[in-house]
Amino acid sequence: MSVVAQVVKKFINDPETVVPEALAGMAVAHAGLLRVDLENQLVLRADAPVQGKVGLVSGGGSGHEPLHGGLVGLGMLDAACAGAVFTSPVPDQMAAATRAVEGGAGVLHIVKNYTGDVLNFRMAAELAEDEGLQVESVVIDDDVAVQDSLYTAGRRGVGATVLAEKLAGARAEQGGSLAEVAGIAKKVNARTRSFGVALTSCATPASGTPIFDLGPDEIEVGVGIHGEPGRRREKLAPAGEIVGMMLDPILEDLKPASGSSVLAFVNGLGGTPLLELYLLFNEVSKQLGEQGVSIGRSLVGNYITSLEMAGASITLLTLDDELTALWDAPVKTAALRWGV
Amino acid sequence: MSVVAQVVKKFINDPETVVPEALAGMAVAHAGLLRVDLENQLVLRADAPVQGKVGLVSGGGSGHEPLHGGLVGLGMLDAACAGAVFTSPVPDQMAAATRAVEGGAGVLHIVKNYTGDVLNFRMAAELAEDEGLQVESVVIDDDVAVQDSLYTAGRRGVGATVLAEKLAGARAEQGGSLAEVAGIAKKVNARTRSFGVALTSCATPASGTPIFDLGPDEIEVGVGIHGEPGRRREKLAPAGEIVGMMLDPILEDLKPASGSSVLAFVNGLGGTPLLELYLLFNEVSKQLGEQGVSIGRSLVGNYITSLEMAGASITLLTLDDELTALWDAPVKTAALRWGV
Amino acid sequence: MDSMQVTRWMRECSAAIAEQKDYLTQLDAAIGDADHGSNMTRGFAAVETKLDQLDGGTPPGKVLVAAGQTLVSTVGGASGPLWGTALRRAGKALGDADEVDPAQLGEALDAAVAGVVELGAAQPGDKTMVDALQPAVDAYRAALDGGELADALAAATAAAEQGMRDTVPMLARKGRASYLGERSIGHQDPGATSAAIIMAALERALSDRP
Amino acid sequence: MDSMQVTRWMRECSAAIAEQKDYLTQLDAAIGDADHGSNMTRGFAAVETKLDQLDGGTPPGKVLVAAGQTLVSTVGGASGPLWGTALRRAGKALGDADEVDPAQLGEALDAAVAGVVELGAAQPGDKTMVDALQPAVDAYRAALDGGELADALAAATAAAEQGMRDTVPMLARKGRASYLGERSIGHQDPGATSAAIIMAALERALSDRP
Ligand SMILES: Nc1ncnc2c1ncn2[C@@H]1O[C@H](COP(=O)(O)OP(=O)(O)O)[C@@H](O)[C@H]1O
Ligand SMILES: Nc1ncnc2c1ncn2[C@@H]1O[C@H](COP(=O)(O)OP(=O)(O)O)[C@@H](O)[C@H]1O
Ligand SMILES: [Mg+2]
Ligand SMILES: [Mg+2]
Ligand SMILES: [Mg+2]
Ligand SMILES: [Mg+2]
Repeated sequence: MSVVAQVVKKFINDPETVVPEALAGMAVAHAGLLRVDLENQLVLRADAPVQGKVGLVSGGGSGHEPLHGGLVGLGMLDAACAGAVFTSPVPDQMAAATRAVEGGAGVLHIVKNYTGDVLNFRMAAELAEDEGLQVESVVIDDDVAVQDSLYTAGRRGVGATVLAEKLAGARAEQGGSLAEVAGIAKKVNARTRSFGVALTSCATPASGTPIFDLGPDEIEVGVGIHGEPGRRREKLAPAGEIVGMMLDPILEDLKPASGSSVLAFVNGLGGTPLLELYLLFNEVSKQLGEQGVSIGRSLVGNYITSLEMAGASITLLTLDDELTALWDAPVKTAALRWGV
Repeated sequence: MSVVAQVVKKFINDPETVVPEALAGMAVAHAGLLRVDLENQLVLRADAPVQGKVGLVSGGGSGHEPLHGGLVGLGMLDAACAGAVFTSPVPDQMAAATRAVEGGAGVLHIVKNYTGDVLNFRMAAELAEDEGLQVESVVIDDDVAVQDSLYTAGRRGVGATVLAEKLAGARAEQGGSLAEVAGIAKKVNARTRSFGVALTSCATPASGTPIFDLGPDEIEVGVGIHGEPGRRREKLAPAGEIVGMMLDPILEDLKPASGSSVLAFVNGLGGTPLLELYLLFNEVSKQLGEQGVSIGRSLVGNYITSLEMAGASITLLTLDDELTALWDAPVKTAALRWGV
Repeated sequence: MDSMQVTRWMRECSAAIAEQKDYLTQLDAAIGDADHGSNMTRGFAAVETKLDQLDGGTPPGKVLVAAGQTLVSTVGGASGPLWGTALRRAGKALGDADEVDPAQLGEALDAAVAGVVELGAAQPGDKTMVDALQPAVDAYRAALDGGELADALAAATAAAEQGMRDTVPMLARKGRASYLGERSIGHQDPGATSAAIIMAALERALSDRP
Repeated sequence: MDSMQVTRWMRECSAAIAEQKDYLTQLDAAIGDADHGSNMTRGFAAVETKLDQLDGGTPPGKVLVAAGQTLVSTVGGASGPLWGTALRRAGKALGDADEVDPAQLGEALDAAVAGVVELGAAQPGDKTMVDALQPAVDAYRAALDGGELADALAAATAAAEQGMRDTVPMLARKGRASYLGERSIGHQDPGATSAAIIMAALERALSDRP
């Protein structure tokens, strides 16, 4: 893959300080809802720690906004750790977040399945446990573009992360135990599959040039959220065909019973207009209908992004009454809010 | 301005059907909240017409999502008319919307100040009045990048549109009369100023190529929301300087008394990552602080966009107790939601 | 001008604008929002559909009113209401006469420009369609007194094209191009260009060779 | 190896990695996420700051533990925990001896690789740093029995560089590159490349000419 010479212009002052400056902006924009620990690069729920409630901690590299900081608040995360762009945070941050949200009922780490995130969160959990804190970890790996296997790094964690944070967060808000809250996160991961397609690459502030190079009629099929190339390259096709390329592997793996109801989540990777995301959602609903699968709940928008990458991912979660009720439960974060 | 040969890839089936397909997607994604009239390309509040409430109608070309359809719902718009991409809708659509939301208390048209929008809404108002409906129109023109004058088309309507729809919508929900609701929209427009900067152009589905051409180190200063070039071209600069270029003309025109409190709205034009928008917001809050202006309320995100254009606009509204209370009032739309 | 000729005018407009679609859009991309070509093409395609529904005998005035109404209902943007009003006003001026003489046509063209100015408030020199339409109508009337219809139509077309070219150095004061200020200078106005196309279509439609 | 030499090793690593920063990032852009160069540079810059705070007499083992801890706390990503663990394990293996003989250094290098494998579960051939580290450590020990330290270090560096080159045809099974499947073939692994840089730095640090 040749790295393109072309520059991607950005609103920044200094590549080294993008993340802390953005966190400082979040603190002002959402004062009252959030608190920001600039030293540890943490976004914290304003009233953390919530006594008697299981604390939810997630985090990862920056560049996926609103994930994770925009998902901190009542009914969702208690803390988000922000790493450098596309680089997992370090154990010290995660341990500090764990201490900050510990309310006496234990802390759940929601970890996207990337080697860096997994290893750093594992070390953080060891640090916290050495201090006598009770920590459970759930690893999210819903991306069917990656073959799962015991001998590889396994699937990536993508769209299911947003859903697990919402649903486990709702269970925690209801007073669920650490085991129960972790159980919901595992259940969501087990019932969710995702697939992503990119129309363009993206550029980190540090490098300033696109990570990969795509022709004017090419798309990357099976991409993650770090600007990495996908599984294969295809010719640009009508939206209906592209949605087919994404839904087929999801349905093959998820195997929802005909007549079952799903939460359908069309996620923008950052540079795709909402107009196109709704158009894609229309295709998803048509094609699911043909398969006898109905849409019980929906989410459309930019929630787990890859900087300015033009592209989208589709995520399907097979609903049951418990998950539907948890989805409808009140949530009050910068990016997801209802019922309060 | 030379038109670039480069293609912008999009998730579409057919340029001619992008808007109706996206509207169909919205209808599924937000069933219960919205109703869509595909024949007239209208997004309607599910429970429209609300008896005894002033109806709020807005609309314009598509490509600015979530404006206007994503701002339809309790406490905001009753109907949004969608035109072709970047082309004002026609009077027939606006008249149909007016009929559909008329609940006995009259209808307010919120019109962005573009010749096309103004002329089509004027003709629509005449049609509706011929049918005996009571219609008031408020024209929004907050863009200080354009010199205002009696002899020109005047300023463009940009960010203030979102604020006017929220605040006038809240007044209508409280039972305000047509005159009172229109009064709030006029008050918001009078107290709001905006300025936009683009890092890239954008491409309509019909043309597929960027509307203008920018060098790797150039930015367009003073752009609107239709991919049109700005007032002038500048070299790319650090975010702090760019925010200065935007805030200076706004403050010069708005002249907020030192010590006054504003609603600060940093809006993404579509292709700029949220990470950068928060970084810009941080600069806005720092620079306003230096001017003795405090931020009473905040909004950060993509609300009035220009397809996939990379860029941002800053909008300031000088608050008073009435407007602050209307901002905090419950709103339930696809894009803005709180308190319910 | 009779019903058949006015219908031919509208179809000539539709064909010529569809042919110039990309050119009109390119002009609009430079100082506007790159949609004038598709807007006008969409509108006149709808006008042709509308004409198919009218029966042959419909008087010229009624044909123009129907065409104008169709533009208003299908184009949107600035050009929809403006061109729609122009054709409607021209049609109203003709009433329901089955035959229109050159002088009446002149009054209809006058009414058309007056309608555009009334609605859009553009002055000559503002860099709009008015800068092609007004000179065209003036030239038509001037050539007509003493001259033939053919000469008047030729003068109108030539004046419209000259007016179109004259918009290049103008600084736009109306429409989207006005947002560019000084940067609008040096570009030809899209609407003035479609005005020239429409006047040329009129000349072709009324020329004896069908 | 004494305190001064181990410190020199770390500073040689920092300088060499900073110099190769863009190259490492470019390798990572092809099969990863374009951050390996900045990750490692950030980490070893912090290590240098840490070294400045340690007093001269700190035993080699303690220096490596401190360096490893610093990498864990400042790098993030996959390489932070992995390289951090490697240095910490090596340091722990050396205890607090002030002087380390070549055999002890070999055990420390063994412990480093073992730590990486234990944490990351990569097999030889998975296209990771292990494919440069394991052959380097094996070559060091083989060359040492009977041979001189200098020969062992030279053998280790050569083996690391060979192992680095050998990752090119491999299909990645661990780390981000594994997401590319077949498309990971034909690219050199960034982590194996920094491993070769770090082994070469060790040889330079322990060579008599300071
Ligand atoms: N106030 C006005 N009076 C007369 N003509 C105008 C006025 N405003 C705009 N126009 C004409 O409309 C043309 C643009 O039409 P079009 O691109 O279809 O609409 P929009 O500007 O809404 O995209 C301009 O080139 C200009 O000739
Ligand atoms: N499980 C693993 N075991 C050993 N080394 C690994 C493993 N996963 C990744 N690596 C190494 O880490 C390198 C990537 O490091 P880096 O780019 O800094 O982290 P990230 O992949 O999180 O962005 C790879 O080139 C590979 O050599
Ligand atoms: Mg990384
Ligand atoms: Mg337009
Ligand atoms: Mg236009
Ligand atoms: Mg990397």
